[in-house]
Amino acid sequence: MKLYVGIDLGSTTTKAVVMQDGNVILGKGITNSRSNYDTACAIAKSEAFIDTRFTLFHQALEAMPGLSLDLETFLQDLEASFRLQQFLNQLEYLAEVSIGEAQSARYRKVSAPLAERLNAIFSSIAGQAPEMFGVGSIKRSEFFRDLAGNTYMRLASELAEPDAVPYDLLVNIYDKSIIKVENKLLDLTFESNIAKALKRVFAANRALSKADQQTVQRCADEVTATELDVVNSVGTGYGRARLPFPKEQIRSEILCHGLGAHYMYANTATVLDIGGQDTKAIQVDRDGIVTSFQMNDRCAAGCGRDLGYIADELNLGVQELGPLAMQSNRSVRINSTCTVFAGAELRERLNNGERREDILQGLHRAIILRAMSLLARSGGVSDEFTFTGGVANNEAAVNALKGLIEENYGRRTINISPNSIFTGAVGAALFAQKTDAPAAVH
Amino acid sequence: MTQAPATDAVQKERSMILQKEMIADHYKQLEHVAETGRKVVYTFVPGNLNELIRCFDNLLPVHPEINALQNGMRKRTGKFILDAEKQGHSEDVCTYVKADIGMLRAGNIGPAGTKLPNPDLLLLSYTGCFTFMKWFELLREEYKAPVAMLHTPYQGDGTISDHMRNYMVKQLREEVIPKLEQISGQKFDIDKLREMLARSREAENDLVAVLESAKHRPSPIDAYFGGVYYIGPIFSAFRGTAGAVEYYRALREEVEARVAAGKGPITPDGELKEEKYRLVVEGPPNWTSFREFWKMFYDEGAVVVASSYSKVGGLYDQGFRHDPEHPLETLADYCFGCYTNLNLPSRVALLSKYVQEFHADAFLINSIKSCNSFSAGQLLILREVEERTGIAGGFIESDLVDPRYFSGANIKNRLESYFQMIMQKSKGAA
Amino acid sequence: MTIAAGIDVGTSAVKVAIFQTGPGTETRLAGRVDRLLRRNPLAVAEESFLAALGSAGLDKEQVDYIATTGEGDLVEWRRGHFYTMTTHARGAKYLVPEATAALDVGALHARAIHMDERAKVLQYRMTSQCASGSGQFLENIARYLGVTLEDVGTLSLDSQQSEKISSICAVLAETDVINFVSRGIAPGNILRGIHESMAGRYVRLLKAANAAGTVAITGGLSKDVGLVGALNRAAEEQKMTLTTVAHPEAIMAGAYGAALWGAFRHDALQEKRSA
Amino acid sequence: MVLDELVDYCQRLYEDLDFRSVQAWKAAQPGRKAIGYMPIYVPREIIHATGMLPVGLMGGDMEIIRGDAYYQSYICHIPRSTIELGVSGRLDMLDGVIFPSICDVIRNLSGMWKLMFKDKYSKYLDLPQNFMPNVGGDFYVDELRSMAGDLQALSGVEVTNARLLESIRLYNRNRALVNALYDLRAAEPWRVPTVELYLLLRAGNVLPVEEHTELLQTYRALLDTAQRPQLDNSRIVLTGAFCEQPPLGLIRTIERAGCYIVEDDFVLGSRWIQGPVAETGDALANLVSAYLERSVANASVYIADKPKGESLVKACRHRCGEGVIFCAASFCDPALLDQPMLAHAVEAAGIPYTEFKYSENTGQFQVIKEQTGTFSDSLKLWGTT
Ligand SMILES: Nc1ncnc2c1ncn2[C@@H]1O[C@H](COP(=O)(O)OP(=O)(O)O)[C@@H](O)[C@H]1O
Ligand SMILES: Nc1ncnc2c1ncn2[C@@H]1O[C@H](COP(=O)(O)OP(=O)(O)O)[C@@H](O)[C@H]1O
Ligand code: SF4
Ligand code: SF4
Ligand code: SF4
Repeated sequence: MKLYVGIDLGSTTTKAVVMQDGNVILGKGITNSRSNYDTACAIAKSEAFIDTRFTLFHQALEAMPGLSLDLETFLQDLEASFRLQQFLNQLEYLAEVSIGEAQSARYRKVSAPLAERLNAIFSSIAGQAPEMFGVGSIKRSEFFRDLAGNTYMRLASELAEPDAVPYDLLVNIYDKSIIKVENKLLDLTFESNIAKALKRVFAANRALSKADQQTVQRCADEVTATELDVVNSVGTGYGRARLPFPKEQIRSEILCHGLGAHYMYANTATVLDIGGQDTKAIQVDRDGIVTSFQMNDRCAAGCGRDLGYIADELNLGVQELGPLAMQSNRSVRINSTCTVFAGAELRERLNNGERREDILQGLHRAIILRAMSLLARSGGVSDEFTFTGGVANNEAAVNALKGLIEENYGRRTINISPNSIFTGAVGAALFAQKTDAPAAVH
Repeated sequence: MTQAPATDAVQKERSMILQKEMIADHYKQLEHVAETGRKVVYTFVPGNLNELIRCFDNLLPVHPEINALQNGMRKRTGKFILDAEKQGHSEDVCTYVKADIGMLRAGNIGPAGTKLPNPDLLLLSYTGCFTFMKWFELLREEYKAPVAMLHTPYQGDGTISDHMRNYMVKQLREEVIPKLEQISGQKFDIDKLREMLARSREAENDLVAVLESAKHRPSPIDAYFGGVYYIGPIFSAFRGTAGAVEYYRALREEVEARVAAGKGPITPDGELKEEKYRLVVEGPPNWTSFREFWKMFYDEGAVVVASSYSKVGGLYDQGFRHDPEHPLETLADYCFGCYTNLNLPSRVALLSKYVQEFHADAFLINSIKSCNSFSAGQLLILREVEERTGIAGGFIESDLVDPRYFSGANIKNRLESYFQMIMQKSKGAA
Repeated sequence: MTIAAGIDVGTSAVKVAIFQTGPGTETRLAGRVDRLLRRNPLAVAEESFLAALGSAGLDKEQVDYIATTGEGDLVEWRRGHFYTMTTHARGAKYLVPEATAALDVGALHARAIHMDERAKVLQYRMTSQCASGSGQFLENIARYLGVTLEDVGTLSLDSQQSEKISSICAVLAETDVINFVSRGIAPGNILRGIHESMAGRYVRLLKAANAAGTVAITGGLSKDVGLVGALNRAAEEQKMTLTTVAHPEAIMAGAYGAALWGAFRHDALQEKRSA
Repeated sequence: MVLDELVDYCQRLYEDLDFRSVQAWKAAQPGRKAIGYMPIYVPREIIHATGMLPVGLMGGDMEIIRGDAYYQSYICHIPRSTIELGVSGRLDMLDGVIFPSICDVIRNLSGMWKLMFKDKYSKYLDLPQNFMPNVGGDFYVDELRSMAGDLQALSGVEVTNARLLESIRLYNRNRALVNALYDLRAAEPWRVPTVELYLLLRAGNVLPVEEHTELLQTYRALLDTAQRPQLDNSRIVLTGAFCEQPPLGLIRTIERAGCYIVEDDFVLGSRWIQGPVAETGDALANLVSAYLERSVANASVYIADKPKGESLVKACRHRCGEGVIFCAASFCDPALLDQPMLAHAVEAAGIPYTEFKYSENTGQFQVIKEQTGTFSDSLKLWGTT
């Protein structure tokens, strides 16, 4: 199977998209960006291939006559089980590293109670994991770092004792270990983990007929064995210069976002991308070719990272901010122009008795206001308008944006794809198809 | 702008050598004013009255802006600016001023490495920019030198009216000339001024021919990065001198030869082989990383065919010539016509005209943090020019001489994206 | 004898001090620091104050003057409020009598204060609405690197090389740091680089405030030996003759200063009344 | 009316960025016209003489959505809010705008206005920097005459000498009242909080001069009924805020941080001419010679014969100021380039000073509060040297 890969190495997240001839997206993968770019890319790509194989698996099962199981439910369960498996693999490694860390000389005095606490924490996390990955459960994040971290911190604060094993110490161990875990390429592939995942689903679902089980297993083996042949890859994004690609295989993220948005919505004229550290306003023509753009510079205020800071400040996940803000109908004006100061302002306002929801709504509005000014600078908002990047997942931001666009530019069709965060990677994959460079990815 | 490219790899043309000598000689004269008893007049580039100064033969002009930019190219300004800020100058204001004040505090050693003489007169003709006025107020405090003020009214309506011109001529007669006479101890001789003006006109003709040559494909010159060298003599201490006439004649011949040979412009890395993009650029360049900045263009095959910066000291290509028949009026008209004294609609019209006449496929603004005179309104200029020419414009930001505001990686990122966009567009259209 | 309390409500911690002063004497009766960690600062201020009273064995009524500083102007039961630079100058002078300047480096702001021998503020400069080079930033990076605040200083001081941060933005600089880690650069070198970039800023602040001579470093980051080292190097590089002194109690400078000015003010008001 | 109501009324006018009072004034009589002008000095008398309403435009603290599209981050704020007002239709009731020569930004804005609002009258009014009557004076007469001609054509009302003299008389009266309030504030600052005085001045931007004069009189009378305690504050002269105006919160912050402002350069255009303009003879010539001879010292005009800062030191002495606060808009070249010279003069006179910048939409006053507070602390604890 001949495939094209687009990789978007963003400041916060790294995205990969696998595309088949004829512009069909087969798989998408995402992971948090981290200190090792190669690892981040490799993981995003591996995730995209997992997704690809799931797609193929889905197709294969669909083509099977005589299956009696409910395919959608089954696949959902399977995917959840697969994710759980991945999580457990990583958790196991994290536990190993942490406990190793705890044995280092500097913790000698507390090593015994420390190891005890760590063991307790990790077995507790492992115990909670199946529930975290249950179908329909709300996760704070998709990334291991946050998922494990959140639970870890909560347990740490419960188990810490100021005089024996202080909280700060436990936090420090986690901070140290997670870097190591993140920068190690664990084998989390479809090929290696699908068997365990299937086993768990089969075990949980006793109603499954033997025949179905066999068919499923056969398809899984087939998909596992399928050769995925990458013809060409193109990289883009904030960190693109550091991608292990030759120059011809690198495209500016502005062009990629433009093309990606055009692919998703063919009538797109204006694109707004709000990522972690940059915001871009892009105008494209009928072919998805960029005609003008503006982006922020040298200052990260008003970008997705603002939300990250605030989420940390409130001890919430970024996903939770939007829904909270939506509970407010009154937005507080946020004055800070600095990401870091916004945290301080939030604290101050909370102390002054303002409601968290109102402050959050004000903060979302502030971010969108900045974007509005970039949009204006790039040439305004034409029909149709497509909102991309991670912040497009945030309903409060979307809501503020819709209001301001309507007020200032009138009615516009506003497109937001659930895959908006992949727009840059989609554009890159399209470029990979357009150019005929050989597959020179290492 | 008055310094020739000094890369060994590039063969020195005659014009480059002439310019170099002219400048070296000027600094030498400045170095020796104590012995020769000559008097020094500080003045600015846009709207400078070089012929008027030079008709008093014991007066020598000094241009603080040129010192600042030359110091910028020599990477001395970063420290000067910090020093000035330490003295209470704001981070927000024009860095030319701060670079000048910083140099003064460091002993007034000029870019040539020799001490610059203090001014005997500050000739404040502040065409197209209010900061010039503040600048000499500041220098007046520093040097306690007298100031001759020439207020050039702005072309707010896009035209020059008689009452504007009369005002200028009166100021020349009643304020500027008397002060020049007083400082020099010589009587003003209008015939001498006429002679100077006639020579100016000759050089101006040749300069225009050089600038116009960029209409050829490939363009034999880069009208921005190369342009800043070409305008050096005529915008500064040499307009009206025989040296300038000779320089521009030589330059014109060289450029015409390049046209005949179908050659592209010379860059610090040798001759440009392939002209991929033809640009019109608005705004001054950055001086502290001038080479690095230029390289970002020629590496991509981008040639600037016309620029507004090469018109800050006079819009000769639009027909203005110094006129010996009306010496004072012509000086007034010259001042009115400098690029930043044009109102925004005229600037938009001029830039659009450049895009069309020079067959440009790209229009780029380098917005300078320091310079409100240029920068305030550029985003509208961008949009208007885009609309009128149908070309997608590009926008980058930097500063003249403050290295803190030149972010190479950032500008490169933007330029790359911009060129990719132009390329994609021309391919898409094909 | 006058008993005065100083309460410094900061962005990340509350500091309280109680002093007894008389002609020519200054005796400290109590002092404490409480980190805020998402608690209401006004509530913490009250708790800490009561705790300090307890450890000094005093009653609230025995305190002649309660002075606040920092964000403390919101404390309703105070008598007077002095602004941060006023109190840090006084506190610095108390801790380091030979100091001619103070450099307060807190969680969000840095302040360079040039003072005379009476601790009168002559000139000052402080950082603005941009958090580049703040304590908060350093804290974030330390967490990212998995280094505790206590270790930040020594790690940086012990490393031989420094990695220069190119971005002025505290947020974008995080990405720089990630880049460094990806290139395998040791945390010590990265911290040293950050310290140097912070120190460069602070030295410029000091310069702009015309400060020279002995500089008392106050505020939370005075504990950070890496920063102090970088400050000394930066001063040397810029040919400033500076001697930095980081007193172990420097984090208390604001509270000390508030208490001491409070006592001074109390006496002045008494005098006025009796006159 | 009681004092609070009057102040409230002014604050509503100040906050009303839709200029409803101007709209109402126009609606009251068909055919009425209004002319906007940018800050600092425009001879409003001429606009008034044509029966049109001069409306002072001073940006404002608002969400900027499209205004930023026209300006880079390193340009001051007032032109973007002015454009925001324009593109959002909030200046549609104006029949023209005058851009006096203040600085490069306003100068360029005049051209932007021509490009963006093509069918509205706009004028760049060049003020002479040469103060010789036969040179700069003649030029200025011509400038004013040409402006008066334009306004005449626009309004259909001829600017006769008599009309203009009458307008001069009204504005003289208005200026005198403003000056009297400034004097009172300097003498007893606790009686005239600067926030109030400022709001009152701002009301003069949008109200007809007759109405504004009445308002000033009422305010003055009400002051006598108000009981206001004197605080232990220091006396401050504030300078640099002549074009883009600080937000109200900033003025309040300064006062709350322990300062009485006893002199300032807010809304400077309304106090540009010091003393009355002659009320007889050739009206235009009177305006011109008032400009040449009695303009207030300001960064946007060239000062030929006096040392820089002399008038600031004088004002400080005259008002018994204990210190100077340099308070200018960020990126305001004229103010910021002047500052070192002024600071130098102030320092030489032994007057302490401090400085900070703002923009009209500054919303966080933390740092400013701290700086001002420290400054007033030190004035209070140690007094003037
Ligand atoms: N599910 C989500 N809900 C809300 N916000 C999200 C979500 N996912 C990502 N974000 C926001 O998007 C930002 C990252 O966007 P992204 O486009 O991945 O940036 P980059 O390309 O710079 O890495 C985060 O800072 C976060 O604020
Ligand atoms: N032990 C320590 N070592 C290094 N830095 C510290 C230490 N304790 C606190 N800090 C730093 O000091 C900051 C708090 O300083 P402080 O002066 O109390 O600030 P504020 O007055 O704004 O609360 C914290 O952000 C932290 O970075
Ligand atoms: S503002 Fe611009 S034109 Fe004026 S002096 Fe500075 S650089 Fe030159
Ligand atoms: S204001 Fe904040 S977000 Fe902006 S550059 Fe400064 S630290 Fe970064
Ligand atoms: S604030 Fe200053 S720079 Fe801005 S328009 Fe006004 S005078 Fe000009």
